[in-house]
Amino acid sequence: MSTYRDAVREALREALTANPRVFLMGEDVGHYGGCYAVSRGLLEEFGPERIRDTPLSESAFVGAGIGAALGGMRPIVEVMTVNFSLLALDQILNNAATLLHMSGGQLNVPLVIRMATGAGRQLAAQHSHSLEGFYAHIPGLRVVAPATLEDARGMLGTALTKPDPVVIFEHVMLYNLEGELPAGAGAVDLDRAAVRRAGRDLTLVTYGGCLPKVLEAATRLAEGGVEAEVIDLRTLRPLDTATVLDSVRRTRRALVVDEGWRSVGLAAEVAARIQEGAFYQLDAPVARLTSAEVPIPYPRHLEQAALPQVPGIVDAARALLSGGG
Amino acid sequence: MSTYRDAVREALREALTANPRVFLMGEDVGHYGGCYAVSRGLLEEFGPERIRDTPLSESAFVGAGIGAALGGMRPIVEVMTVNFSLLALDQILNNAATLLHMSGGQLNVPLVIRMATGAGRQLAAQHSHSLEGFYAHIPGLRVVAPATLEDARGMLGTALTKPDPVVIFEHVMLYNLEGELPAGAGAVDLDRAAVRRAGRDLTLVTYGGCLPKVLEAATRLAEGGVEAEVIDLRTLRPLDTATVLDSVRRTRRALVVDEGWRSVGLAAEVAARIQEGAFYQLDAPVARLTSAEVPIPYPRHLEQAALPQVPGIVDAARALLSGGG
Amino acid sequence: MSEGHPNPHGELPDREHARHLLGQMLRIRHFEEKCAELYTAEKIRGFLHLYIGEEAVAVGVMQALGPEDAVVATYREHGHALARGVAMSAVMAEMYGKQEGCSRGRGGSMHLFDLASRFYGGNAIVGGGLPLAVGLALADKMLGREQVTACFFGEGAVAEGEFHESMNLAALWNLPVLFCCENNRYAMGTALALSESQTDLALKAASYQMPAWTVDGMDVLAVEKAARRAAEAIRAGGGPHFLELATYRFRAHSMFDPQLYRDKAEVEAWKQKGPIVTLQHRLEGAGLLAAEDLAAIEAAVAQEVAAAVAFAEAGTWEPLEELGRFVYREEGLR
Amino acid sequence: MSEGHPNPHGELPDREHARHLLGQMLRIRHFEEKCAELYTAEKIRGFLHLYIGEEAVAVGVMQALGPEDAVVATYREHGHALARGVAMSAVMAEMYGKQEGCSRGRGGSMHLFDLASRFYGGNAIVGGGLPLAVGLALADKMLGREQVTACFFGEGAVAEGEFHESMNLAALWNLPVLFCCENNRYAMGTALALSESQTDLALKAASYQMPAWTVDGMDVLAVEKAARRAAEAIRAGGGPHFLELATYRFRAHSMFDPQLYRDKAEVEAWKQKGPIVTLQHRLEGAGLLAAEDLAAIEAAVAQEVAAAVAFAEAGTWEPLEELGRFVYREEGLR
Ligand SMILES: Cc1ncc(C[n+]2csc(CCOP(=O)(O)OP(=O)(O)O)c2C)c(N)n1
Ligand SMILES: Cc1ncc(C[n+]2csc(CCOP(=O)(O)OP(=O)(O)O)c2C)c(N)n1
Ligand SMILES: [Mg+2]
Ligand SMILES: [Mg+2]
Repeated sequence: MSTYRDAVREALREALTANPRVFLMGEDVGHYGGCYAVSRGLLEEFGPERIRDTPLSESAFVGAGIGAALGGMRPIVEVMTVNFSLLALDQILNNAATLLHMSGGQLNVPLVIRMATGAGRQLAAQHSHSLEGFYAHIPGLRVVAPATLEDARGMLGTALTKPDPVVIFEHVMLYNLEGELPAGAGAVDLDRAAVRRAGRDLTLVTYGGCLPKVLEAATRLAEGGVEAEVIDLRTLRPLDTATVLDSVRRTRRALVVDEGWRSVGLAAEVAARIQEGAFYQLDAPVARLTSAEVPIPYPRHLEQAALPQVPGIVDAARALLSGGG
Repeated sequence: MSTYRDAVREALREALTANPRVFLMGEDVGHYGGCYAVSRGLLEEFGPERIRDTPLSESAFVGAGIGAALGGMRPIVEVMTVNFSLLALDQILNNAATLLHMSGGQLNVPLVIRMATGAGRQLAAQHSHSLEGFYAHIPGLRVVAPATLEDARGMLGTALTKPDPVVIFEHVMLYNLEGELPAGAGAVDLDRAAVRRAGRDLTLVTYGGCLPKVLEAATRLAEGGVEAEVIDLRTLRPLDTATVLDSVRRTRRALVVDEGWRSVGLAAEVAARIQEGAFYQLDAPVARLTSAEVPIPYPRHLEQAALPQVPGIVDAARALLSGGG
Repeated sequence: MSEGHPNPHGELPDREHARHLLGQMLRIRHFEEKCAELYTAEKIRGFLHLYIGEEAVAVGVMQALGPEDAVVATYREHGHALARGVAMSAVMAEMYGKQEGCSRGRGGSMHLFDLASRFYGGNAIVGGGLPLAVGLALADKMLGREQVTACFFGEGAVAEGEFHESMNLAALWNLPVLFCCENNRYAMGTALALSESQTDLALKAASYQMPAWTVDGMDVLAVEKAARRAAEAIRAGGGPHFLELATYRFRAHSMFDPQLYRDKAEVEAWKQKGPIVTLQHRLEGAGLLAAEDLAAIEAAVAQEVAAAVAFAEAGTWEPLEELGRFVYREEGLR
Repeated sequence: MSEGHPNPHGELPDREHARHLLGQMLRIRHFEEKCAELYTAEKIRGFLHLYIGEEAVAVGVMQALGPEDAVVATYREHGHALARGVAMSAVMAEMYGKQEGCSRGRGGSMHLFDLASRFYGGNAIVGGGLPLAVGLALADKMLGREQVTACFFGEGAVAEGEFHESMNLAALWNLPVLFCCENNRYAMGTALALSESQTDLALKAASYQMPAWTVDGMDVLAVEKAARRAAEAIRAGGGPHFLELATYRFRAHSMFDPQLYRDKAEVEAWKQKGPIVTLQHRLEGAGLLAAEDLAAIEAAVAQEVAAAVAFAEAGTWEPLEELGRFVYREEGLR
């Protein structure tokens, strides 16, 4: 048995071993062992040049990652959590995502940025954001959200083969996820959504930290005789619309489950695309289940109430099935 | 005749005159006269304490605006353009939008933030963003986009009556817009979208810098016998969904025109809401016309090609009418 | 520009004030020891950052402030809230997430707020509080109020851009901010020397043309004296001041920290210099603290902590229906 | 920590180098004068920030760099691009937005790029280039290359958090960055004294434990000498260096600026100290520049500018179908 955390660590180790130009930099990735213990042990193995603790300077060290990528290195920058990435967003949008274009194709930025995301640990309003949608809005970035051990293990390596910046979101509630990782588990692509469960009655579209909840909801639905197809988007930019549409055209109903806030969030985009691409096959409007539009509160009962949960997903799915024609 | 720029200046002057706690702060609002000449003359009139030039320190002076609001002042903070606001986004999201909630209702932040937004002046990739959607995603903020002289004149005053942070987006291409401003032009609300043109054949939903283009497109469509209803969202958060749905339920078709990038942008949210609320009245999927998903290029022909334009809007409207049942 | 800190070892405060200081530090210490227990018992959740070892800083600085002044702190702010006068019961209820908490339970450990005592949090973004403090001080200055805003932050925050921008703004505009940098030598696991090219933080601060000096943050009397001196200068229109308070965190960064980055011996050595034990011995040596005095203080603190726990336990959960509140100010309130 | 800048007035360069320096400055001057004209003619659009008056800075610093070194600049970077060796025709075509431009026309005036000469732009976010320079230098250091990254920025950028974070990171990691602060006294309309509490920028920089000194940025020889000294130290492993280059912008901030914030007399006084006229007179006085030498240089420059305009005029517009390119790197390229 290993964990999602182990899978990320193995991917890091493999990348560091395979390519001397790869290095990891970020706050407390070294001596502390990583805020979420992902990089624990790597400092001892690869030394402080390649497992590089940074000062609390999100803008500068993300920008330095961009510069180092321009300079021929293969940096992996860890922004401890997405909450702090706002401090580096200017560098990400105005440099990483834009240099290739502004330079007329001369300067690509082969940079990987990893960040933890999401709520569920009672860390309250400033430490519980799901801002994947912000990043998925930005042309020039690739954005992925591994939700399984295989993807956590395999996406990093693939990201490191891309000539462009890739942002990897690791949901904090997934780090302890357990599973068997096949010995030969290797690269996975960053292009396609995955059908995690086949079904005919409706399509549940989700990603990241919500995937386990959605799968659980699908199981419960199945107990009631409803067969939900579950799609894990995996890649948030570019979105694999084809896989989603393919499913919805069969099931004729779709519910998008997203931990981000509802308004102008990722779920809105998925809903917009589904109705654009499968309007005439839809039996009911595309539904969205997202977090409540509030800063995430500290107490467990309120935090849990603010986030998508299994019973809510089941209810929303049932409501979707009973509506429409 | 006056201009949109004059209207904003008049609104500032009125606010500064009416309430001694109001002050304006930002880069070059004083001695330079404002990057877009909006605040020209105000330094002489109100002095450097109240027309306060700041260093290039977006995070600190926006944060200081939040603190000053907590301390009993009524700050208007100008972030020169939305492009630079990323440097202050942490303060806006993690403090301005969140303090009331984290403090259990104790600390509201009566702050107004103004920023110029949008493309069209050949300022290239780092100076042409339309990031209204980012801000509209954030609970705790109110976000408005005045697109007429009346709204530019009236929204600021209303924003200053709100106990919560309000972000005002002024599109750079609107500053020279001319019109008659009635002498008594006063406060306008921040709650409702406006029907700028009545029509029965389809609904064009837009806001900000695209409004003049959409109105022009509606005129051209009318020449071809198509009566488009034009809705100016005005307030981007909270969205006035009712006005939009009311229109679409009558016209049965909707096209959303938005200068922001398409994926996970404001148009996605509007499309998602329309299909959620008026699915059974729709004769065709909600269509979106947005900027191309590229950093905005410098040369005029490419810049113009990247942005929504009148002919494109007309074509999209016609395509929408010819599709569906 | 270390101006040489005031040497407190010449003077001792009067009996009453001495006991007050000791009592305040003990309140924080015992409150937090109880919090650690309650964390294990899963009564407190999320991140819990203990201030144990650093009590002299908050207690010393607060002596220089009056009720009209303002305080901005970080996620390691229990000590500041208590020393500022936020009721221990309200703080404990907040740790529980109960609606009787000082932030109605919404904030938890990292977001203690109390408008009545002008305690402006409780900020969990490193460096995020500094601009707020600048703004609070700007309001005071513009409104002609002779008030001080004390802003606490760790030495880790000094690397952040917001530190730089805020220091400059405060100095440029001559604002009444007392910047209190709690240099406990580590930012999570990152030692100061791995985070700053210039490790003399007072020198660094002085480069903003701001009076700045280093104080022994384990000596509450030294902290109080330095803070009073700075606050007086600020009130007299002297503009912002910066104190580097040299201190040490005895506990882990948070409850998840295995402390791989420092030796036990280092921690032990600092514990010998602990602020409470030091003051206690000095007072005892000077005959200002009899055994029964200490016992009385300890008993009072124990009772206060117990009462706080009882209050928190008896507290209630905010109803789920209220989830949507406090996103926008409710009408009619201001 | 103003170490006293090298006094150049004792030495003059040899005839050839002297003319090279003068010629480079004249290239920039006449190129930009032409740009101003072309802006009025609406051949160039968007923002246009002229470097006129500041030519000695870019020209002087570039003398210290070899082809292996890297350059990062701002939106006021025509001079840097030209002095670095980016072809004037490619720069002019870029100003026009033609696909023969050095950024294929996509960037325009504010975004000149040229990978071949390691010219990394062309950044229009104030302070935004500094972290990039740090990263380029980090790559050099990790790869064991003895290269220097020169990073230009205005004094206005010093207030930004990114300045602070980048200075610290470079100093902390001992990276080969040459920070070149072009202090032209204004950030748009904001005078330095309205933007910095500490207006001695070299002193400020030194607070990062970085060697830093102020140079007369109107004297190209002084700039060259200081830059050589700094670059040598950097190549020898001395870590980052900071130069404050005292200069002045003769023209408006951009073409939209009515210059309400400064007197004409101030501008005129600075023009007397202009870098070109100063060098020219010194060389003439020393017999290093005959009238026909100057005429020859001027003629060559005029010809180069004319050729650049012709090149740009003859340039082509990128087809609309290509709008979507360069968002992601095309396959097979790297
Ligand atoms: C902007 C930001 N980056 C990273 C973090 C994660 N983090 C929380 S506390 C901390 C260390 C801060 O150290 P310091 O400022 O010295 O304060 P201390 O915890 O030592 O009191 C870090 C890195 C954060 N909260 N905010
Ligand atoms: C982050 C950011 N804020 C504001 C601006 C708008 N702006 C462009 S140039 C400028 C002044 C910069 O002054 P300085 O750094 O001294 O350089 P100079 O123009 O004098 O060469 C400003 C405020 C910007 N481009 N980026
Ligand atoms: Mg610390
Ligand atoms: Mg300048």
